Formats: sequence, C-alpha cells, structure tokens
Amino acid sequence: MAKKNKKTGNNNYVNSPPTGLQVIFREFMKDKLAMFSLILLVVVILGIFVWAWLGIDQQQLLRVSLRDKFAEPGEKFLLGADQGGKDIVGQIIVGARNSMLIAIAITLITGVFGVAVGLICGYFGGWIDNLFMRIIDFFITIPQLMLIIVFITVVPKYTVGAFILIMSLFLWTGTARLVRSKALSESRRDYVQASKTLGTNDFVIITREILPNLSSIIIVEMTLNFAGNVGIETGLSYLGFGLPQSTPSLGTLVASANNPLVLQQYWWSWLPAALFILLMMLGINYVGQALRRAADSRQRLG
Amino acid sequence: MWKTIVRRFLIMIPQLFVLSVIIFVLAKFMPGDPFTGLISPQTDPARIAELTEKAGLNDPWHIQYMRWIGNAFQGDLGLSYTYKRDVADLIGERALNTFWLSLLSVFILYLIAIPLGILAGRYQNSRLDKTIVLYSFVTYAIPTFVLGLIFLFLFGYKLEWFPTSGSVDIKYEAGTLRYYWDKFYHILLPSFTYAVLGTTGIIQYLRSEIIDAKTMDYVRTARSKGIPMRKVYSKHIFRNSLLPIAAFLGFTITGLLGGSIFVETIFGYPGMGQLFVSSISSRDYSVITALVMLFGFLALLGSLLSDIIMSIVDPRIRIE
Amino acid sequence: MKKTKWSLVALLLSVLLVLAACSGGDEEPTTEEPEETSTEDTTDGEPAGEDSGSLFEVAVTNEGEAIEGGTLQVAMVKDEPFQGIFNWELYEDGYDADLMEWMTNSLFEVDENFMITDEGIATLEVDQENNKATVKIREDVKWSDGEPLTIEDVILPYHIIGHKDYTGVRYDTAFQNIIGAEEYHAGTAETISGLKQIDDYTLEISFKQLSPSIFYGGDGLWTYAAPAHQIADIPVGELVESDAVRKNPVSLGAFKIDKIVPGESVSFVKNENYWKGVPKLDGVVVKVVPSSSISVAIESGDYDIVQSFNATKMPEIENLENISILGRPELYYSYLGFKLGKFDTVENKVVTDMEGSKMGNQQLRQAMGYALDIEQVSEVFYNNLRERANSLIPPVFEAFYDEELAGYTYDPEKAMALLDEAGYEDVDGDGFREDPNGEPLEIKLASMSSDATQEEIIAFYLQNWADVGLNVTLTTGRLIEFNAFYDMVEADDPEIDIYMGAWGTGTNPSPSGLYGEADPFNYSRYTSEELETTVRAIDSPEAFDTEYRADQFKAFQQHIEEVANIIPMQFRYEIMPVNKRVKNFSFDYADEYTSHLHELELVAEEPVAN
Amino acid sequence: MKGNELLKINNLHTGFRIKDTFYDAVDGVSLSVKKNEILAIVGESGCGKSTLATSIIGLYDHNKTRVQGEIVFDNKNLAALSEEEMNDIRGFQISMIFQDPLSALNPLMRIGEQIEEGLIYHTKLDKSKRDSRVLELLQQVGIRNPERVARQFPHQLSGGMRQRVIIAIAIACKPQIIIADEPTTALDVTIQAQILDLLIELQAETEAGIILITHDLGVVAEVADRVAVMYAGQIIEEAAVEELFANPKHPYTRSLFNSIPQMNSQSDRLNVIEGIVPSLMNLPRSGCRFSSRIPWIPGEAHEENPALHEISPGHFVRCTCWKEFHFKTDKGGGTHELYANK
Repeated sequence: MAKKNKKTGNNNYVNSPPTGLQVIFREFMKDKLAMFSLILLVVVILGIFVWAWLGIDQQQLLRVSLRDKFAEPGEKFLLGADQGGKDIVGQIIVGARNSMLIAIAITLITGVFGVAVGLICGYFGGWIDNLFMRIIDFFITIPQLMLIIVFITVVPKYTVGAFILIMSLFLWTGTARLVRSKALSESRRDYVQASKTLGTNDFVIITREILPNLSSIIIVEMTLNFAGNVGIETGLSYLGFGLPQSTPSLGTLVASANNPLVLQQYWWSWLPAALFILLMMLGINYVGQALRRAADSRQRLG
Repeated sequence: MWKTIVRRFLIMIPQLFVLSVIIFVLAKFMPGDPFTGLISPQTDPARIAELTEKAGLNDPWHIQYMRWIGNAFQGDLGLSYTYKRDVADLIGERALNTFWLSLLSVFILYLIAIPLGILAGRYQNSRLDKTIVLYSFVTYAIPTFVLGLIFLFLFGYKLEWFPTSGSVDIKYEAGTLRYYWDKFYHILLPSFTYAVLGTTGIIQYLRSEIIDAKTMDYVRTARSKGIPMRKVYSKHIFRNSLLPIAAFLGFTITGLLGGSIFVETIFGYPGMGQLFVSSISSRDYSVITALVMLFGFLALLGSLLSDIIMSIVDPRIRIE
Repeated sequence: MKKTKWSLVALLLSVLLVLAACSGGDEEPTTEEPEETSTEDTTDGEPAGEDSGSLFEVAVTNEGEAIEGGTLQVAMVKDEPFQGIFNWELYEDGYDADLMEWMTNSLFEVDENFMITDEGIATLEVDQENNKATVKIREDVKWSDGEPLTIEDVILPYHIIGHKDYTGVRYDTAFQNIIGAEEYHAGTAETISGLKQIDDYTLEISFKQLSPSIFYGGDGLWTYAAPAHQIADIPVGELVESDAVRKNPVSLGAFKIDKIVPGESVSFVKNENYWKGVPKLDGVVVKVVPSSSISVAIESGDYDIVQSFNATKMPEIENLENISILGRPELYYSYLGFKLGKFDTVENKVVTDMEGSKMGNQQLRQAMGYALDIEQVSEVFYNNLRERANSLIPPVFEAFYDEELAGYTYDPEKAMALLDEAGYEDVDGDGFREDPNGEPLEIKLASMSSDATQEEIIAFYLQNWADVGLNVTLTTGRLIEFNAFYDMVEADDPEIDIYMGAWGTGTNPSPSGLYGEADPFNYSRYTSEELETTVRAIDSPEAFDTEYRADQFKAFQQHIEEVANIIPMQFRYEIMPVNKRVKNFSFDYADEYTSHLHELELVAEEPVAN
Repeated sequence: MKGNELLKINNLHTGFRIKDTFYDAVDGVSLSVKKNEILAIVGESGCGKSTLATSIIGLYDHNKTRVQGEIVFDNKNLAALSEEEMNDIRGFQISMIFQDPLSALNPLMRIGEQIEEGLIYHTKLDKSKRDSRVLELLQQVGIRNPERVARQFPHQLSGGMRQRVIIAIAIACKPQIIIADEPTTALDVTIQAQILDLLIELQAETEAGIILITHDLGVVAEVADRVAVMYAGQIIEEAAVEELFANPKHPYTRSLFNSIPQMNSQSDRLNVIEGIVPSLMNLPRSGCRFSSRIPWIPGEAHEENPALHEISPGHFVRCTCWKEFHFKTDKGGGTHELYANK
C-alpha cells in the first residue's frame, strides 16, 4: 500500500471529486473566459436554431433578387445582400444552422464510431487491435483532402447527407486512436482487472466502467473536431467542392470572398460570416481548453 | 537503424497498394472522360472510340489497373491527357515548385512557431502567453484562403511588395543569381501565409510540452544544482520540449503538401496542389492517380522521416 | 487565322476549350462600325441589343508619340498553367492558340465575313467542278530562323494529322474528305494521294466533295504551315513532347519565342524575318494571371492587354481611367435544350419521340422560354455584355443571321397562358402545375457549374419557372461539372429533361454536325424531314451560291424557333481591356490586331496605372 | 545557533494554495541538523516530509506555495532569500537526492554533462579539471568504469547506477547538507543496501549533515542518528534512533513499528491503525490530529493544543494521549487486522 501511494505523493492532500462533471464545472468556474465562451456558445447556438426555425422562411430567403445584387447594409438588409440579392443576416442564421448541423452530424458519427472502435481495440487488444491500427495508420497517411475531393466528384448525387458521409469516412480515425490509447491504459488499471476477475461481462466493463472514465476526454475531442469540421467545409467551398447553393452554409458565404474585389468592396457578403466562424471557433476552443484541463492536467496536443 | 528503415519500407508497400487500388477505382468512377472536352461536331465518333481504345479506357478496370501498376514499376506513370506529356515529367516540374514552397514554409513556420511556443510555455498564464494563445486560435480559425486573399490583396496589390502570381519572372535568365532570387521572392508571400496558418499546432504543442517539462523530475534535479533558471530553461526544458517538435517535421511536411492545394490555388503558383485541382476538372486520370500516389508516398515518407529524426535526436530510441 | 469550328463551350473561361474566335481582316484598317447585333424584340425599355452593340470601342485611338521599341505586357486570364503545345496541328487548348497568335504560322487571311482572302502568305483557288483546291504561297517568306518557306512546309501538316500515330482530334470527318487521307491513316499508303505538289510554291488538293466551307478553311483544307526543316524528321508520335514543339518552335509570325517559363509565361521577341516587315515593338511578354486577381492587376497597370477577360468581372474595371475597354460580339450562343428522344447508337441516328417525351409538348417548351427573365440576368450580371439570343446564328454572321426572328423574350403572362392552354394546370393546389393527365410534373434541369455567379443565375431561372408554376429541379441536386455534364447529356441520361448548353460557332456557323439526323451532338434528339433537308442544303454544292445558302440558314433558324426543341438564350460580347499606352490596336473582326502585330506601338515606357 | 548545528528550522509553515486559501502541509515544524549527523524524518505518505524537504531547498512553485518561518543556514534565513540567492546555495552548500532515479535525470544529456553542470556554476574549475572531477565523483559513488559512463545516457544505466549518479550530482560541490528524499524507495532491496552504505561512506568523508526522508523504518534503524516522526504536517515524536526504537511513545510511532512484519513473529497478523492521513483541506487544525484514528482513546486523554513534551533528554512527544494508548488487538479485539503479505 505504501508503495502505491508514494507514486501519487502530494496529490493525496487534494481529494479529487470522483465525477468528471464536477471537475469540469470547477474548471469553468475558475476560467472566466471559458465560462463566458460557454454561455455565449449556448446562447448563440440556441438562438440560431430557434431563429432559423421560427423566424426564417428558407424558400423566401433563398429567393434570388437580382436587382438587390450586393445591396449595401441598410434598412432593407441589415447586413446587406450577396451576389444573388439574398439577405446576409438570414443566410448567416440558416447557414450557421446548416453548418452546425453538419458539423454535429459528422462529429457524432465519427465520435460514436471512433469511440466504439477505440474502446474495443484498447480493451481487447490482440488481432482486432492490430487490424484496426493498421487501418487507422492507413487513413492517417493517405492524402485525405485529395481523396475527399475525388469522392465528392464521384458521388452521383451531392447532398448534405453525402457530404456528411464522405467526411465521416475520413475523420473517425483521430478519435479512434485517442480513445484506444486511453482505453488501453485504463483497461490495465486495477479496477478493471478486479472487475475482470470477478467475472464481469466485457461489455459491461467497457460501457459502465471504462467509458465513464474516458468521458471527459471524449467530450474534448468532440468539441475540437466540431471546430475543425466547420473549417474543412469552408475550405472545400472555396475550392469549388462545397455544398450546393440550395444549402446555405457558412463555408459558401465565406468562399464568396474568393475575389479580391469582393473581398474589399463587398465585405459584408463574407466578413460577417468569417467573423462568426472566428468567434465560434474561439469560443469552442476556449471551452475545449477548459475541458481539456479538466480531463487531463498534462495537456495534449491541440 | 537500417533494419528499422527497411522494415518500415516493407510496411509501406501494402499501404500504397491499397491506396493505389482505391484511387484507381475512384478515378474510373468519375463521370466524364478526358476526351469529352475535345470533341467537335466534325469529330467522327469512330475517332473518339479509336482514341479511347488506344488509351486503353475500354478494358475492365482490373486489366487497366494491372497495366498501370506494371508500367508504374518501370517508372512510367502514363501520359497526361490534357498536357500530352509524360506524367512523371509533368509532375516532376511541378513537384520542384511545391518542394521549394514547402521548404520555405516549413522554415518560416518554425521560425515563427518555435519562439512563440517557447515564450508561451515559459511565461505560462502571463499576458504574453494569453496573447500568443489567442493568436494561435485566431490563425486556426481563419480559413486558409481568407488569410491568403487578404495577404495577396494587401501585400501583393496594395503595397506591391510581392509578386502576385507565378513562380518566376520571365525576364531573368535561368541559372543566374537574379533568377533564383526571383524564384525565392515569388514563394515568399505564399510561404509566409502558409506558415502563419500552420503555426497553431506547433505553438500549442510546444507550449504544453514546456508546461509539462517544467514539472518533470529532471528539471527539479537541474534546479537543485543551483543553476540559473534561464539555463534550466535553455539546457533542459527547451531542449527536451523541442524534441517532439523535431519529430513533427515529417508530419508537418505531409500537412503542408495537403494545404498546398489551397495556397497554390490562391497565389496562382504552378505546383502539384494546383495541378491536382485542374486535373480533377479535366479528368486527367493518369495525373490524378499519380498525384494521389505520390502524396501518399510522401506522407509515408514523412512519418518515416519523423521516426528517423526522432531516433537521431533522442538517445533513448537511438538504435546503435 | 484560327481555324476553329463549332465547339462545346463551358460557361467558365477557365475550362473553356477550343476558343471560338477568329482573326482576320484587310491590311488597311477599316472604319466600319461593328457588326449590327440584333434587333430582337426585347422587353420595353431594354433595347439591349443595339445599345450594347455600340457600348464598346473596337479599336483604341491613341494619338500619342510612340516610343522606340518597348515590350507589350499581356495578361492571359486563366486559373491553371497553360499547356504549352506550340504547334497548330497538335495543340488542344484555346489558350495555347492564343499564345501562338503572336508567332502564327497561318497561311491565309480572312475578310469581315471570315472568308479567305488573297492577302495572306498563301492564296486559295477552288475548282468546284473537279473538287480541287490550289494553294499557292508567296516566294519571299522566311521562317523565324531565316530558312525560306517552301511548299514542303504546307504539305507536312497533312501528313502529321493523317498519321496513324497522331493522337489529336483534327483527324476528323472533314479531314477524311481529302482523297487518300483514310488510306494514309490506315497505313496502306505512304503519302496522302490527294496532295499534289505542282511546283516549289504550289499545292493542289483533291477532295471527295467540296462545299462552301472550303472558303472558311473547312472541308479538310489545312490553313497553317509547319516548319518541315525543324520537325519533319521527328516521328509523329514523339512530336508532342519534342523541344521543337515545347521549347523552341520556329514560326512565321511577327514575333518569335524567346523564353518560356512552363505553364506561366512566354516571352516573345520581334521576328526580324517577318514577311510583312520588322515589328515596331521589341517584344511581347504573356503571363497567366488568375481570374481572382486580374481586376486588381489591371488597376495597378501591370498589363497592356488582357485576354480571356470574363464578362462577369466587367463591373470591377468599368470605371478605371487607365484602360480602354474594347468589345466585340463573340461567335457564341448559349441555349436551353429539351430532350425529345434518344440516340440510337446501333443505327447511329437520332430517334425523336415527341409523344413519349416529358418535354414533348411544344407549348410547354415555348412557355419555358417565355418564362425566363434572361434580360434581367444579362443586365445585372453581365452589364449587357450578354444579351437575349433570338437565333442559333450569332448576329456577327450578317449574311446568315435572321434578324426578323422574334425569339422567346421574357413574358410570364404569355407563358402562363400557353401552359393553361396546353392543359398544364395546378390541380392539387400545391403551387405547381400538373401535367394534362393530372400527374405531378417535375422537370429536371442539367446545367454546368462554373463560378458563384452561375449558381445565382440558375437559382434565378428555377425561380422564374416556379413563378409560372413549373417545378424545375436540378439533376443530381447541384450544378454539374463540365465533363460530366456533356457526358450525361450525350448519353441521354434519364435524369435530364432539359439542359443548358452553349456552342462556340467558329467562323463557319453551319449547323451540320449539330442538328443533323446522324449527329451524336444533336443533343435534343430532335430531327424532322424539314430540318434534315435544310441542314444538308446549307452545305450542299448549290450553297456556293451565297444567297441560296443564306435562305437555307434562315429556314433553319425559323424551323428551330417554331419547334422550340432548342431555345436560344444568350449571345455574348467578349471584351478586352487595353491599357492607355497601346497604339494601333484593334479588336474588330474585320481588322484584328493579330493581322498586323508588327504595327503595334506603345506611347509610354510603362503601362499606365489607375 | 549553538554548537555544531548546521541548519535550524524554526516554526516552519508551508502552505499550498487551493482556490484562494493556503493550506499548510508543513504546520509548525522546528528541527535542527548537526554536522556529520543523519537526521531521519519518517512518516506515512502525505504527512509533509517531502514538502519539508523542498521548503528547505526552495524548490517549490512560488505561485502556489507559501513558506513562513525560519530556515537558518549559515546565518541566513533561506525562507526569505531570493531565487538568485538561493541558487548560490543550492547544489553548492545544500544539495538534494531525489527518490526516483528513473525520472530524475535528463534523458537527453550525457551523464558527465549532468554532473558537470553544478561545477560550472559553483566552482572556478576549467573544463579539463571539471572533467577529471566528474570522473573522480563517479568513482567515488562506486561506478567502475567512469570514462564510459560519463559518455552514456541515463537510459543506458540501471536504476542503482542512476541513483549513484544522482548522488554524485548531489555531492559534486561538497555540500554541507544533503537532503535525501526517499533515496532508496525505488530500488531493489540489495541495491538499497549498497546505496545506504554509500551514503554513510560519503558522510564519513565529507562530514555533511544529512536529512534522510523515508517511510522505511528499516532504513532508519540502519543509518540514522536521530529520528523525527511526522504526522499530518507536524512532528509528533523526536528522539535519538536507539531511544525511539527502544521506547516509542506516540500511538502513531508505535503503530508504525507494529506494522513492520517481524520474521520471528508468531502471528501472521499485522497491527495496523485504521484510516488514512486526512487530506489537506479536511485536516483538523486544532486538537490532537491523530485522535480520529484512535477513537477508543477517550477525548480527555488528548491535549487541547498538543505540544511537544520532552519526556527524557532529547526525546520529544506531542500530545498526552500516548499515556492512554493501547492497541485494540492487545485486548484481543482483532477487528483491525490484515494478513501480512508474505
């Protein structure tokens, strides 16, 4: 007993509360910026969903009105209009909602799959682990952006669903790798070994015992993925492989800056969306940082 | 050490094989073919059929694949349909451009990121640290092309500090000093843009490495020797924290290759990334497949390079 | 002169292929007004046609004192590197042709009707009776390396194009019209038997069948010379990769290649041996400039002339003081096509099935034409650099263009009336009309992708149709990339009911190959006895009578307008920003700068900045 | 400062900041170390031993730690010195040996360099003299082929060798005081003995005062001259080693002794006192801090403000509860037993 305790040394003075949630809460209370970001994010996200749902008729919003091409911010359009004479504010709201739904969908799909694979590999090890690690290694070394572009050109019908699936196909590996390494060290811990000797079902051990201990790290990973996904979508839009016009997204809005003159003269068509992304990303990152600190005092690479 | 390298190369083979099958099949699934754009009403459909047949596009994919891989082993990557040139030559020309761009980007990237990362880690939680972290978040959040366009607009057109497209001005005689300077001058702005955007990862990583290192036992040992803090940082903390960054180099290069698609498009720089995008729209299969394979190979090489660098700089994994 | 024919045209310049433009003109500058454009019946208050016709100058009038020599800075707007195949027989990309214009090997010059004149290096004599043509070259012409031009140089291109190892597309039906070409291509003959060298300066060519196209450089006649002393010994299969094509081609034009930065820029210097005289400029530098930055570059005064400038960027430069914007109608039309049948690949012919097609109702098609507010698009997005087309023959071809045609102009009331009349009514009250049987009607539109503007425009058109109660959706849910688009259209993809395409007409606007019964490019799959007769008549021997030919052209235009299997959408202008320091520059088809490059001059050392 | 006392600690309080309050992990410790003496500090994990050590040498995080009281050395109060002033003392006059030789050496530096480092700052030796001093030191700590080892990296050495290197680093500048924080804990038993022998040997040569921090009473018995037992931040008993082993008084000390398995014991059972050291935040700051672990001792047996009582010359015990203390098993209760780990 003495020997084991030695390792943790002085930490024993501080009784860490057992649940991750309390740690997270404490971490947020300590970091005002993260707290502010969190509140802002929640308010903005809720606001956007409610506004997009109640306040905006998408059909009306997407109605091209040529005479209003690049209308300046003013009475008719609060933040001006884009090339098709469509209201920027409405598009940011709907676009933000779409981008977020997409990012959330990708995050969830990759998260669920990645966590499942990671847990199974980390817990069972052996050939299953070997197999998946080879697959993951493969995914990490292939030129992802290129293959994503090729996939997008190949799909017969390019919809939001197709986009989400293509992105998910490539993005699950990071989560899987992270969760695997954590699950690996976790499953070597005494409590798991003890549980095993007691004859507890593997599934129960994984879901009831290991998973909760990884929850905070998974939350962090997912928040950061979320931020990354918004970025990828934007980039693809710029290269001309973005979502169809009928689905406004933050990416398409920002991509309209692909011409130096629009960039300069019609700043309202892209700048608000770009700032919006920037603020969202900053918020998400600050929240993510706080979560990360809560999850692991020795910070991981971001 | 040589054994490890050889072993790693052997592992690469199945990976590249799988990648080659995937990209080959995908390329075949792409709608349209390289001859679509060439036809005119005077074109005899039989002539198109003849060209398609000659190019071997009518065979089942696995036959085409075997032929392609066979040729590839002999160094023949086929002919670009649009450029009518040997793919190897074409890519070779572009690869050199991308290589210089990436090299300078890496250089500037480390030039910016390492001091910032060190400062942030050294003075953790200070105002300086917070500013640096904010900077790294902001550059992370700005889409590449937005920053690229702003730089292009500002430094290229408004201030006219840098050329705005191409890789070298035609007025300089190839081989002269002025010519190489001009090449350098052309990649400066794209590299800088690129470097600024790439710093986030390294700054964050270096910062947390340093913060971690500060609590390490060997740092305590060093401090117990009574040497000044400044020296503890430079001789113990930084040295150890920079180690994984050095190992990052391989991956950084891989990452840069992916991002070259954006930067080269924005700055009209004729490199491989731009070639890829234009080949996608012209359905130049042989170029697309060759580029994906090359990038895949380089990525693998990058991770190998990382391991090698690591084994050189880290005595713990140095294999004698 | 570029011998270009009809070509598929992508809407975005960056993917534009064989550029449809032609140089020509007399040596003496003419003062003619640009071609009358259309007098079509547009909506009130928007006489777009005539107005835009005179919107632009076609030539710069610069009276300033010219400097000695100087280098002309040319921008070529393009988002990828150029391909760099500097050989008229082998090049495929229109941008390469643009580059070659500065050092052209063209043998002939053409008049304002794009017909071959006697002003060029060579003259053409046609013997209709015996289906023979005689090409005679001047005796004192030299290549840029000082070697004399010989008849060998005129014969060589035929043996390149016809060669079995030739991989280009110029070995086509027209080329096979030369007697002996097919035998040579098959490898059963050493040379093309229809080519007969009369003396050192004369070539006689025998054809299977001659048509009026010969005067436009068609029917298999090749209008360029190739430097035999440089490339005759290179095997045809290796030619395209040889230095003689890629790096140091010998040429006949006013300038010759000095240096090349592959894919980026070409620097030309004056050709001291130019047959029309030593050029006044020292040289020309052509650079590729990405479309995103060209407007700013123009403003900064980086370039003297800008080629392939996209009309959508007009608003970005129209107020600049340092340039003149020259414009001229392009040899182009875009159109809306309705799928009315299939192409039988076994019989190689079009099978029209009006009853079985969703778009088989003529009133429906006409209504769709009337519903489109193309006028507004032309005005808002193109500053009237495009205008509503009323016909499938661009107005530049004055002799053949039917200005009487009403066309389909924006008239939603009429569209709705036509639909009501045809029985397309909204039965279930969802805002969209059902077909006469009461079944829901969803029309699938295939359209090419290009820039963001295109996205907005297509969304606007879909809206126009929705406003008259038609439910039109996009095939595949997005705009389709160029290659895939034409693949699907050609394959009669069942997901396509209507499609929006474009043709560059080349200098000979004959509809053969596009609207004939046996033409795979007859994408709407409509044919009829009347149409087939007319199309054939346009290129028949009788058509050597210009009046007869013009009548047939008009009959063709009227027939298409009536059937509405194709509804013409837009004609367009091409514009060329020219810096204020350039002198003696004309963009007029009848007097294009390319035919007297040696007279170009500059009045300042550097291009003028804004 | 009297006699040959090298270091004197007076009423030292070292507190860690949690949120905005400081909690003392070392709570009013007074000690002194004499020349050529080994003072052992024993106690369970978390009793404040290591904190005490780092307080003396000043290797704590200045943002999160508060040190109050006096640490008098060489007529200076170390607790009040600046970082720079401390640097002149650290590694020169006072040095430290750490517990985990695996992580205490910089993995990227050659052994020779690591030993040499202190010499650069505290001596005026030139490079070649330093090199020979390094070899001498390695030899002194019992390393046979010093030339080779000096060029090696830590991972190439065994645990015992590394601990010798660490000791070499500590004695490089011939310090007057060496603080050894669990120097043998991470080592094999056989190596432990070697390292202890080495320490004694070195002390004989240098006459340094050694503060040996350990939880291992066996080690204490073997090497220490004097012992201080710590519990919950306080010293609860202090005596010469023979006296303490012969006559332990405080219930905690006694329970420590009782928890050592005796080879000749008839019983397979160990006497252990239930419970653990209370955490820093939950520590009662008044009364006898051990009372909660010996609930069968009546409350009135404890002092209200327990002080150290000198019960025989040089033997100090805190609180009066020791007078009432007995092990529950002594009365045959047997509830608080564990099987000895054979």
